[in-house]
Order: sequence, then C-alpha cells, then structure tokens
Amino acid sequence: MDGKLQPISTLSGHQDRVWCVSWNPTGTLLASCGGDKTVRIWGKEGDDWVCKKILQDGHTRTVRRVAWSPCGQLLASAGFDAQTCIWDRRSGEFECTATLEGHENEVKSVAWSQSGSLLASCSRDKSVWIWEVDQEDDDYQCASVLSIHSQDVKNIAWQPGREILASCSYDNTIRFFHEEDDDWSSFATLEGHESTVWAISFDKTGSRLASSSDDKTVKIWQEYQPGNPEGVVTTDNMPEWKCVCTLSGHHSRTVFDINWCHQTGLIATCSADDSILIFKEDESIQDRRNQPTFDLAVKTSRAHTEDVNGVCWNPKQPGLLASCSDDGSVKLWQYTSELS
Amino acid sequence: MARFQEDNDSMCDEDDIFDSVVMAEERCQAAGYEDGFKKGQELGREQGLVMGMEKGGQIGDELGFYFGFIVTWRALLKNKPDGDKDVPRPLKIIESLIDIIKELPQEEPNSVKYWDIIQKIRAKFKQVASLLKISVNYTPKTEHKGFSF
Amino acid sequence: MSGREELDNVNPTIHGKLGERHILPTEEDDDVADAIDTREVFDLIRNINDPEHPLTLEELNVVQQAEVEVDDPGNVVKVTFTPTIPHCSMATLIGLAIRVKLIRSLPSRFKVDINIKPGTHVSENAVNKQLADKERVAAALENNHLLEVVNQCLTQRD
Amino acid sequence: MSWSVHSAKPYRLCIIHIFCLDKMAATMWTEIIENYVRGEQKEGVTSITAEITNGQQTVENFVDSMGTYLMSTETRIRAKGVELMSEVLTSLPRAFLNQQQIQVLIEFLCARLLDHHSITQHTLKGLLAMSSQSSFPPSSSVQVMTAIFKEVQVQTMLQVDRRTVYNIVVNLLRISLTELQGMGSEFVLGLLHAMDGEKDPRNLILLFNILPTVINNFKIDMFIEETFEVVACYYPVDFHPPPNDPYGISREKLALSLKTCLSSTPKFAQFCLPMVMEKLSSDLQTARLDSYQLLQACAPVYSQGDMMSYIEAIWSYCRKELMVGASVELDQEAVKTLGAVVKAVSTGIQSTSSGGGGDGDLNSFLRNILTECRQHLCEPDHRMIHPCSKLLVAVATASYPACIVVLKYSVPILLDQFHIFDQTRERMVLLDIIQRLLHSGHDHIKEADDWRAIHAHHLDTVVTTVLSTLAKDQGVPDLRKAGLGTLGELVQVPVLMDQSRLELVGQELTRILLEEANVDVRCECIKTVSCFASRHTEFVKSTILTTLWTTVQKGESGYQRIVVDMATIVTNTSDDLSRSLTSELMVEIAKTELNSEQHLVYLATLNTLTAHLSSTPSNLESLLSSVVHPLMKMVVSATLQSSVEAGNNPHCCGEVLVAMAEVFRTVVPKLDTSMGSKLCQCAVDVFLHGNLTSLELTNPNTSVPFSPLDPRAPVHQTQLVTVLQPIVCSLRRDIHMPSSKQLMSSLLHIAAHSRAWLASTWAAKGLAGVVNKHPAGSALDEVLVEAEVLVEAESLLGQAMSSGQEGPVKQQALMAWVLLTKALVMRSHPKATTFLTTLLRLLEDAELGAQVPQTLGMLLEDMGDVLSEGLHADVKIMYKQRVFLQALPFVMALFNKDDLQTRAITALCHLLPSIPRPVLLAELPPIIPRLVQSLRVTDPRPTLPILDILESLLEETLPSLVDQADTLLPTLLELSAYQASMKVRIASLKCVGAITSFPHHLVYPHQETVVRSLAPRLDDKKRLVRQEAGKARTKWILLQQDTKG
Repeated sequence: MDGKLQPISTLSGHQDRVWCVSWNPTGTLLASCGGDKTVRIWGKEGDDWVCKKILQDGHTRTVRRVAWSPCGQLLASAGFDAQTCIWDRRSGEFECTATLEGHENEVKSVAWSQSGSLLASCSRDKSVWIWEVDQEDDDYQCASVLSIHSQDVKNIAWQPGREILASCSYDNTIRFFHEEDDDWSSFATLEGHESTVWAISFDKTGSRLASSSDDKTVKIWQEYQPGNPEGVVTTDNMPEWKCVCTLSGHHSRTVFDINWCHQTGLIATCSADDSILIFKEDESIQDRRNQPTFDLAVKTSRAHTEDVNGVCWNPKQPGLLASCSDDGSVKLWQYTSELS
Repeated sequence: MARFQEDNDSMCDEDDIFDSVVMAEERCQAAGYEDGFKKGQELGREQGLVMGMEKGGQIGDELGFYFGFIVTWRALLKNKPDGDKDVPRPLKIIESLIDIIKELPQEEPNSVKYWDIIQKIRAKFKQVASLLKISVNYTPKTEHKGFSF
Repeated sequence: MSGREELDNVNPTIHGKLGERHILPTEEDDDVADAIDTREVFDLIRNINDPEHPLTLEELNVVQQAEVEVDDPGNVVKVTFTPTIPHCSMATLIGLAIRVKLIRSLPSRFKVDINIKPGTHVSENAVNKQLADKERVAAALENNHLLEVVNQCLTQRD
Repeated sequence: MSWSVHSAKPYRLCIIHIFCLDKMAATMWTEIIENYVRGEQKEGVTSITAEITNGQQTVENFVDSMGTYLMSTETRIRAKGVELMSEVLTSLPRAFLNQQQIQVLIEFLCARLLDHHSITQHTLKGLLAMSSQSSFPPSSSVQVMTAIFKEVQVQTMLQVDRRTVYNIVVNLLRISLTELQGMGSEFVLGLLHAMDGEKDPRNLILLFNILPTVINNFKIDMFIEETFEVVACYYPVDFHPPPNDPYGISREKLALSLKTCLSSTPKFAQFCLPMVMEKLSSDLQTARLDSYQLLQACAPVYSQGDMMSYIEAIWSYCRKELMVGASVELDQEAVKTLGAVVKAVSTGIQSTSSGGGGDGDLNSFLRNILTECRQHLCEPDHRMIHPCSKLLVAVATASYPACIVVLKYSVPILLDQFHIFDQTRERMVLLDIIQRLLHSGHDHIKEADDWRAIHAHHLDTVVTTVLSTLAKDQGVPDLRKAGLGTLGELVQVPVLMDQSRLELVGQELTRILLEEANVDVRCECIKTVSCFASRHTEFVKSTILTTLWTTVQKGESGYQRIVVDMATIVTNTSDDLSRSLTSELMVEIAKTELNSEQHLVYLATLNTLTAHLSSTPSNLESLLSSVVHPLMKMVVSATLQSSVEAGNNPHCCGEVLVAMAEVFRTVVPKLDTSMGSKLCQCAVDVFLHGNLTSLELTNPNTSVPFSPLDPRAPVHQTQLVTVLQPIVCSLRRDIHMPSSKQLMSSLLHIAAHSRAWLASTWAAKGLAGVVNKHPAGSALDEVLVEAEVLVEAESLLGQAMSSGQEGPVKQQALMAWVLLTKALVMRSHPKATTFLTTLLRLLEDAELGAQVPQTLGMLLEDMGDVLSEGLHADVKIMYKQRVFLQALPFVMALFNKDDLQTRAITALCHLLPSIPRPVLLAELPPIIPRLVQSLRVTDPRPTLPILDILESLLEETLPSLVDQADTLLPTLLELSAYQASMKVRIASLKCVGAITSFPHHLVYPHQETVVRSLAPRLDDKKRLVRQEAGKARTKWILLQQDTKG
C-alpha cells in the first residue's frame, strides 16, 4: 500500500442516507442525492465546501442517482418514483425542465452519452430505456426500450468515445447494447459475478470495464475487437469482452459502487463494510492487456460510520474523491501516492 | 407339535385350491394400477389442455390489447398533416410492431425465441406509448398470490 | 375472518413463549454497560406478528433465540428464520418484517443479515437475495401499501 | 271541524254531572289559564299546582275553570287545555288524588283519546300522571289499557310519547297485574302491536325490562311465535351509541336486557335455539359473543330436551371457536356456554352408567366428544390439545355425570401419553391438563368407588409417576411445578392415599421444602402441602410440619425461609394449625437467650399468623390472651431489670419492640368496643400510671420506678412507647381513652424532649394518633396550645436551649410538628390551618427548610403505622386537596427565589404523587409551565417523579400539556441523553413515547426529528434504556400509519 487517502471535508445536510455523488465535468460542483428525496449541489466557497442548492419537489420518493450532461448544463436525476427529472441550469437556477416517464417502477440509474445526444435510464422493471435528446427544446424521444435483463437493472454506463451502452443487473450479468438499423439491441453478455452486479465503470479509453458486485469482488473486463491479435473469437463483427482480473478478499460485504478515474487510472470502490478502497494498476507487468495486476493502494476501513454507497473521482483535480453513505454524510478525500 | 404338523399338511393340501385366491391380490393390484394409470393420463391431458387454454388466452388478450391500440393510432397518425415531425418515428415503429405481432409463431410456445418475441413486443409497445406521450400499459386480469418487493 | 380459508398453513403447531427477561442488578447499575446480546435481539423480533395467524413468530417457532447471532463489538447481527412450511408464500414478508424491526430498533452501526434456515423453504436463495438487497428494501419501505402490511406485523397485539 | 264539536260532548256530560259547577271557582285562574293557553307563559302550572296542593283550591275547581278551553271548538285551544291539565296533574304529589277523582279524570282522559291526534300526547301524559298516583284504582287499569290499545297508533308517535305509553304499561303492570291478566290475549296482542317496530334504544330497554313480566304472567301460548318475533328481531343487538350520548345506553345494556327477555321462558326454545345456532356461525365476533351469552342464560331455563337436541351443534361451534382462537374473550364465552349447556342437560341425572332416557343421550354425546378429542389428547406436542382440554375441563366441571365420564375416559389416556412423551414441554402440558381435570372432579365426585374407577388402570402407579417429576435430577423447575400442581390434586383423591403413599408423598414434599432452591417451585410446593394438609391434617402436622419446625429451632441457615413457608401452609389449611404454630412461636419468642435477629424472624411470622387469625372475630379473645398480653408482659418485665441486664436482653432491643408493635397493630384495630376498651385501660394503667398489677407483675427493684412515659425515665423504659403507640392509636374511634389529657401531654413531652430517637419518634406518632381521634374540646385544645409552646415556640422557631444538641432537637421537633399537623389536617380540625402554615413557612427556613419538602409528602401519603384509615384514623374527605391547595402558593413562591427553585421542585415532587388525579388535573394547568421549566435544571435527578407524573398525564393529553408539546419535546429528547442517570433517560423516553397520544396534527410534524434524534438512544449503554428508546421510536414511526395507507 503506497498511497494515502486523507479526509478533506465532511458535507452534512442530507436528512437521510445519501445514495450517490457526481462531479460536474469541470469538477467545480458536486451533486448528491438520497433518501430525503432531494438533490443537493455542493460547491467551494473560499476554502470550504458548502451546499449551494437544494433541489426539492422534483421527486416524491428517494432519488437514487444523479448524472451531469457532458456540457455541464443539465443534471439528470433518477428516482424511485419511476421518473427521471432533467434539471436545467442554463437560466442560472436549476429548474426541472423535463420529467421522463415510462418506467413501471423505481428508476435506479441514469447516464448521458459522451456526445450528450443520448440519455439512458434503467429500472427495477428490468428494462433499459434509451432517449434521444434534443437540448434546444428540451425534447426527449424514446429511441428504444430494452427488456433484456431478467431482473432489475442496477446501473448503466456509456462506453467513452462510442455510442455503446453497458448495463449491470440483479441477474448477476452485464449487458452491452448498440444501435443497428435504427433500433437498439444487445450484443454481449458478461457473466462471471456470482451475485448482483451493483456498478460498472469504464476506463479512460473505454476498452476496459470495471464491475463491482454483491459477491464482494471487483472484476476487470477487457474488450477484444474483431480480428484481435490474441485471437479471441468475436461474433457477427462485434467486439468480445473477457474478464481479465478479479479482485477478491478486499471487501467483506457488498461492493456498492466503483469508479475508474480517467486522469490517474486509479479505481475507487466502496462497500457495505464501511470502507473505501483505492486500486492502482501495476504498470511494470508485461502483458497488461491480458493479465493486468491491480494492487490495493489504500484501504480506509471506517471511511464512514455506515454503508458507503457511492464514490466519484473529480474529473479535473487528480486524486480528489467524493464519497457518500447511509450515515447521511458526503465526504471529500484527497489521494496522494507516497512515490510521487 | 402335533398341531403344527396338522396346519402344515392342511396348507400343502389346500395350496392349489387357494391359489386363485392368493394370486387374486396380485392380479387385482396389477389391474388397479393399470386403471389408475390410464385415468391419471387422461386427467393430466385434460388439465394440461385447460392450462394451455388459459395461458394462451392471457397472451391473446395482451397481444389483442396492443394490436387494437396501435392499429387505431396508425390510422390517427396517417390522418395528421404531412411534415408533422412527430409522425414518422412512431408510425415506423408501429408498422414494424404490427409485423412482429402478425409473424408471431403459433407453434412451440415453449421455445425461448417465442418469449423473446413477446418481450420485444412489450418493449416496442412501451416505446410507442412513450413516443405518443401517452401513459398506457397492459395490466393482466389474473393476479398471482404471493409476496415480493 | 373470511381470509381464514386461504391460509397457507391452516393449522400450525404453536410453541411456548419465553418468559420476560429477568432484570439483573447490574442492569440497574448506571455505571455498567450492558452488551447487546442474543436475548436482547431475540426480544426485539419474537413478538412480531405472523401475517396469517393471530400468533407471534416465536409461538410459531419461526424465530428462535438459538438462531440469533450477535457480535456487539463487531457490529454484526445474524438472524436465521424458519418458515412454518416450505412453500410459505409469506416468507419474504416475514423476513422483511424482521429486517424492518431490526432497522428500527438496533443501533445503526450494526450490519444485519437475515436468512432462511437452509433447506426449510423452496425458494430460499431468491428470498435471501431479496432480503439482502437494501435498495429493494428501501424501495419497499417507500411503498405505503407494503409499509402498512409490515407495520401491522410490527404493531403489538394486545 | 264537525267531529271535534261532537267529540267535546262526552266531556261536558261527565263533567256536569260529576262536579257541581261553581262559577266563582271557575273564574279563579282564568287569567293564568288564559295566558297559558295563549302560549305566553308556562309558569302557570307551578302556581296552580301550589294552590291545589296547599288546599287553597281543589282539582275540581281547576278542571272546572278549564271548562271553556277543554270544550273549545278550536283544536289548538283544546290541545293547550289538555296539556295544561296534564302538566298540573303530573306535578301533583304522588299520593294526592283519591280514587274517585282519579276515576273521573281517567274517564275524561280516555275520552280525550278519541279526540284530534294532536291532543293524544297530552292526554297520555295525563294518564301517565294518573297511573303514578298511589291510590290509582286497579279496576281502572283495564279501561286505560283498552282505550290506549284501541285508540292510539303508538308507533306513529314521537319517541317521548311512545315512552309515555310504555311507562303507563310499566305502572299498571305494577299496580294491577291481576286485573290486566283478565284482559288476557287482548293485552298481550295490544302490547305486541304497540311496540312492534320500536327503534329507539331508550324505549327498547324499557320494553325489554317489562316483557319478562308479561311473558311469565299472561297466557301467550297461542302466540308465542309472534311474541318471540317481536323481540327476536332485535337480535343480535347492533347499536353504536352516538359519541357523548347523555342516556348512557350501551350496546351491552341492550344486549343484556334482550337476553333476559329471550331467556325468560322455555316456550321460546323452539324458535330461539335455531336462531342462536345460525348466529353462532356468523363471522361477526359480537354476534357470536351475544349468542354464547344468550345460550348461557337460556340453558338453565329451557327444557333439557330442547337443549339436548342442540347440544351436538353447540359443541361443534364451541370447538370451532377454540380451535380458531379468534379472541380470548370468545374462547372463554364458548367454554362457559358448553359448561352451562352440559350442566342443564345433566340436571336430575345421577350417573350416566344407567342407560336410557335423557341420560342415555348425554352419555352418547359425551362418548362422541371424547372420541373426537382422543386424537388431540394423544398429541401433547400439538396446539390442538389446548383448546381440546379447555373444553373437556368445562364439560367435566359442569355436572357429576359428565365429570365422571370425562375423567374415566381421558385421565388414563393422558397418563399413558405421559409415559410416551419424555419431553419436558409435552409432559408439562399433560400434567397441567390432568391437574385441571382432577380439580373439576373434586367438586362433583364424592364416592370413593368413582375415584377408584377413574384411576382403575394405574391406581398404584399414578402417584409414583407424578412423584418422578419431582426428583432432584429433574432439571426444569417448570416441570417440577406442574408435577406439584398435579400432586396437589392427587393427594385429595381418597382412594389413592394409603399409608405407604402418604409417607412417600410426605417425605418428598418435606425434601422439596427443605432443599428446593427455585422460589416458584417452593411456592407451588407450599400450595400442594396445603391441599395435602386440608385432607390429611393430622398426618401433615405430625410429619412434614414437625420436621420443618425442628429444623427451624436448630436455627440452621434458611430457617427464616422455612418458618415463613410454614406460616403460609398453616394459614392456608386451618385455624387450629395456625394456633398451634402461634403458640410454638410464642414459646420461642419468650426465650431471651435467642438473639434479636431470630426474634425478628419469629415476630414477623407471628404477625402473619395473627393477621390471618384475627380476621375471624371469634379468634380475637384468644389472641389477646395468648399473644398480645404475653408480649406486653415480656417487654415490661424485661425493663424491670437493671439497665445493664436490659442492655443485652432482646426484649429491650428497639427493633424487636418495633416488630412486636407490628403484631399489636394487626390485632388492635379489629377489636370490638368492649375488648378494645379493656386493652386500652390496661395499657394506660401499665404505661401511664406504672400500675403493673394488671400484668401480674411487680417491680423488683424499687430504686428504679416503672414510669416509661416520664422523659426522665431510663431509655429502655421510655422506648416502651413503641409498643404503647399501636394500642392507643389503632383502636376504634368510639373507644374512650382514659386519662387522655395526661397521656397526650406526656407523649408530647417525650416527643419534644426525650433524647432517645426511638422514643421521641414513636411518642410523636402516638400523640398524633390520639390527637387525631380525640373528641374535640378543652382537653385537646390545651394539649395543642402546649404543643405550640413546647414544639413550635421553643424548638422550631425559638433558640433551642443547649446549643450542642440543637440539631437533633430541631429534627425531633419538626417530626413531632409534622405528625401533629397531619393528625389535625386529616380531621380538618380548626387549628389545622395554623399548624400547616407554620410548617409551610419553614420551607424558607435556613436550617430546616431543606427537609420540609419531604415532610409535605408525609402529610399526604399513608404512613401505615399511624393515622391511616385501616387504623380507624379520622380522615375527612378531600383533606389532601385542602393541604395541597394551602401549600401550593408557598411552593410556587419559592420559584421566585433563585436559590430555592430546586427546593420548590422537590416539594412538588413530594406533593403531586399523592394528589388524587381529578384534583391534579384541575390544579395542574398553572403549574405545568413550572414543571416543564423544572425539567431544564442541570441535574434532572430530583425531577424524576415529575417525569413519572408527566408520563401519566401525557397519556391523558391534558390540554395545558398539549400546548407545551413544542417546548416539552426538545427538553425530553435532551434528557433522554442525560448520561448521569439511566432512570432519567428511561423516564424521559417514556414521556417521549407518551406524547404520540397527542392529537395527530400536533405530533406528526415532529415525527422526522424525533425518529432521527432517538436513533442514537438505541445505542445507549444500558439495556433498559435501549428498550424504552425502541418502544418510543416505534410509536413515533408508526404514527405515519394514521395519515397514509
């Protein structure tokens, strides 16, 4: 363990458990949401982090996840009230300009494609919805409804640089979706986790995916394009994904969230065992593509006093990490590696 | 001792006489089993049939619901003035959905493929509804007992 | 009463109840700290009402003190329960009731695991997985209908 | 119009030839009447009635002067006229009118019934007035009833008027039952018709109450069904009284009176039973409840045959009820019902052994149910055995024949199971059932042969079987308890207990009493021994008790416990045993060589025995001679020795004296006047006048005179006041206290001046006791004045003499003063106020002030050893309220002195708990803010009592408290974390929980905050606190249920 994770500040205000934290693209604002049905926007004033806004009366039940649009002007929030709300700050204020309905019950996650032209949401109703975004006149058209998973879909993520969506589910699998002749379909199923897959996160390049699960492990998956040197068989000219590394024995309970930093390449995980872990890839390994090694850089056992539900690396300041927990608090941490 | 002898003899003597009686039990058993088995088969078939009809009925009900809905909307959309940007997309999906429903194979409902198609139909229908900005969803008549969340 | 016919288990065996816990002098002593022990946790759940019978989980032997594990310093509570019959459709509700009761009455520091006693229920794993999924539990508790059902199980009958 | 004119005729006729028209009189009231009829003033009635009753005028004149109105052609006027007349008649005294007058008026009124319907109601009032006149001629009742039944459409009238009719019926049935019986069916049908369709609960209650009389005194055979229908249509009663209805009619009341109707005659059986059966199958619990209770009422009334033909059905319903176990109440009713029915069908049957007739049926019924139950009885591990056994016990308890059959059948089965199942739980179940069955047997089965028959199969094993559960190695106490319970029944079965078994059981029970560690088991064992003793007194006395007593005398460890157990046994068994143990104890107590600790134990036990014996008046004499006097003699003679010897004589030990005093206190209050006076006289002679002859004692050393009430006497003498006090203070109030003046003032002196704490305290108590009962007058007043000088002036307020002893002197003085004040306030003596004021002033006293709050508590609470009602103290009602009200201003004043606030709160803490609730609720509002504020004090421990009071008040949702909710909640939540005292934490958590009973709109807003801030309390280091926190939190969480869902 060659790193240190130092607490910078604790942001309290939520009246119930906090489910999710998310940085805006410029890394200046942090959005959090949770059981108190609110979304809170935190920002820095002087040296202190303070709550700048509280977005209420958008959702009538728990707000499960929030996601910033690439332009940073829109914030999407997924709620147990089966709605996805779009908050627009172009006016300066955050106002709810659209609510996307259609899911039968709890919406569990929402994600913007890198271009910002697509929005995906997933729900306990086992379906993943893809929306085409027309930012000008806040119009969201349903491009596809994908009922592929056999159980509720816990989380979704867009592959950087491509319009390919990955989703993970209570059915223990991860699925990949792409658009072919203007309809969407699933082209890959990643099996290997022995229980619910709670979260997934792509690396900077998008050719790798990290997943965290109720089976207490973290898995690293590698993409193999058709005609890859390793000769991994691919079907109907679509890439194939293989698990190249499994990190087990680190967390003692469910791993709720995982976040792969696109600047530092560090992987942060958090778990029901109240801990936050940071993993660092060992660059010295030869065949990193097929047999990568990830070392535990930091283990913060009692990061929070209760389950840690979410972690998120700041996109601009290297090593700045946000976390949130059942204890109702949001915490900011700074990672420093002893070597550097 | 003497009595034992006696019994013994009597048994030997009466063996063949009672043979039919003795065997009767086995025979009856065999016959009974046969009948029972037949009856069971018939019953099973009947129940299977009923079950099948029920399930079929349910699916038919659901698809009928979708079909009626989209056919109506196809008509409505066609009546809208040309160049209405909200028309082409739903219309296209409606058309494809109609095809899918029509082509739904009547045979081997147990095949995985069959259920995938049903899933696809449901999904597409939701999409249509969403595009038309109508909240409508099919609710089956029969409620299954039990508890889940 | 009309529901009586639909009971999964029309005629359950009932078992005796534990007496009230005897209060020891140390418990009256301000300076002594009493650890949270199995009996204390059991006392929390034994009076939960069965959804179908006018009886408590203890009377139906669904929960037993022997099936409660407590590690106070380690912040872990494990409860194993036994559905009255292997196909009891209420197993999930019972499990949920136990979990909710413990969420409400135990210090938040505790990690609570609730499982069906192995081999006592047909869909054991499914139920366990569902009970362990805190996201689903949270959602369930925001559903007023469900909440009411659960609360009924948790309201003392007298 | 035409008919009204004609209908006025009959009146004119009768009036004219009965009353001699007197024009003068006629004009008398014209004005008043005029006004009344015009409807301008109502007072008329009173003045007229007055004049009639005081004889200035006659009814005749009155009626006469009414003439014009009563004959008026205008209906309204006629109505008014009749109304006035009826009003007046109603307000006449019960015994005012004579037969003739009444007859005439009835004539008139009955005729009115033919008149316009708007007049009817007034007419009926008049008739009611007549029927309530004491000299109402029975002969007229027929006329009245006929007229009413003929002319009045009862059900078309208003509730009040219908009620009037029913009340008339009630009166007439009372006055002239026989005459009405003459009307026969006409009356019955008339009544049935009149009440048919009655809906008003008030009227129904009335009707249900008279119907039994009608049903039982009139020939209703030809229309039983009609009668039944009219009543039965209300069954089962479905009625929900409107909130705060003034008539206090409840569903239960209606159901009850309806029940008495339906069960009033066996003739109803044929219709009633089918109806009940139908209702028994209802899903409505109340319907079932009523049906069971109705059956219980009907069973003894209806014929055996009728009941018998439904017994099977009833059985199956009761059985279903218990199997389902919907509610405890229903279970009990079902069991009772079954019992009642079986009892009813068994009457007159001697034993079921002889077949044929009703008993044959009963027999077969019993056989059926027994075969039904057999399987369950064989499954002690299954829940069905519980309802099943309940039913069987009920049947067995019902009657001799049932009992014998049930026991013969089931006891053997159960015993067999006992051998099959070796699990403790099952065995306990079985033993318990056997015990209850056998118990039912003891009420019915007297014949040894019957018992022999019941135990035929296991006559020789049963006892040993049960004994086997008692063996030392039998781990579980509960099993031993169950075993003992059953044994308790077995030992009462004659045939079982031959000499050898007696020995066996005796040894076992003795062993348990000597060795058993578990308290519950020992208690059970004591019960068993008591049952044993009640059957085999001599045996138990000579074996068990003797063994125990010898162990006791050895004074080995645990002897205290054993002697107590013995006391319980003997008191449970017989007075003889109690007496013999008493005398044994007296022997021991007399021994001066025993140490005082032993004396205390024996005296305590002696007290239990005397308590038991003295409850029977006939025992009192012997108690006086065998206990009270001997004890008195003991202690007095002890003090006659030189103080040196006295020092180590237990009879001079303070504690021992106090213990003896307890014994006296048990006996003395029960003494009648003569015995009381004698004892009193003797006591005064001895202690006040030092005259020892009545105790047959003489003072050996004349150097030390015996004068215990002289403050200068040696301590071991003065402290004898301890035993004097219960005698002079516990007597009936009517007993005259000889030389009371002298007694009181010597007590006063000891109280004020004796340096011996014991003596002074008990002297003070003694004084208080006497003062409280002493007849008012100079004697009393003088003593009080003396007290004011001696205690108040000198000790309390004045500079007490020798400074060194100031402290204790003041203490004693305060004690004496408080007791005196208590004695006075209780009897609300004129001087009470002044005494109390003195005490209250002391609240601010630098030296004593701190102790005054506690003493205020003493004023109100029952002290037990003096001035309590049990000791015939003179307690005027509402004295507590008076004290409280007088004290309150002084206490509230303290709140304004910064340094005295805590004292004020302590005072409240001592006052409030003993204030009667209603007073509290009335007086509290102004105090509540103070209470709430007092909770803020940094050290909340002293406010604990307040928290307790608050909790109980909170549940009452006292408005003045509800207003405080917003201030209260935060404070309580703060207190719930108060680390220094778990009691405070618990109490405040209880309050937090109690607040949930406030109006929902007030508390709901706080829900989130409370639920969140209680979360950390769940992790309190004390378990008991965690429990309360959990309870409170759940209450708050469940709040939301009310609004949502």
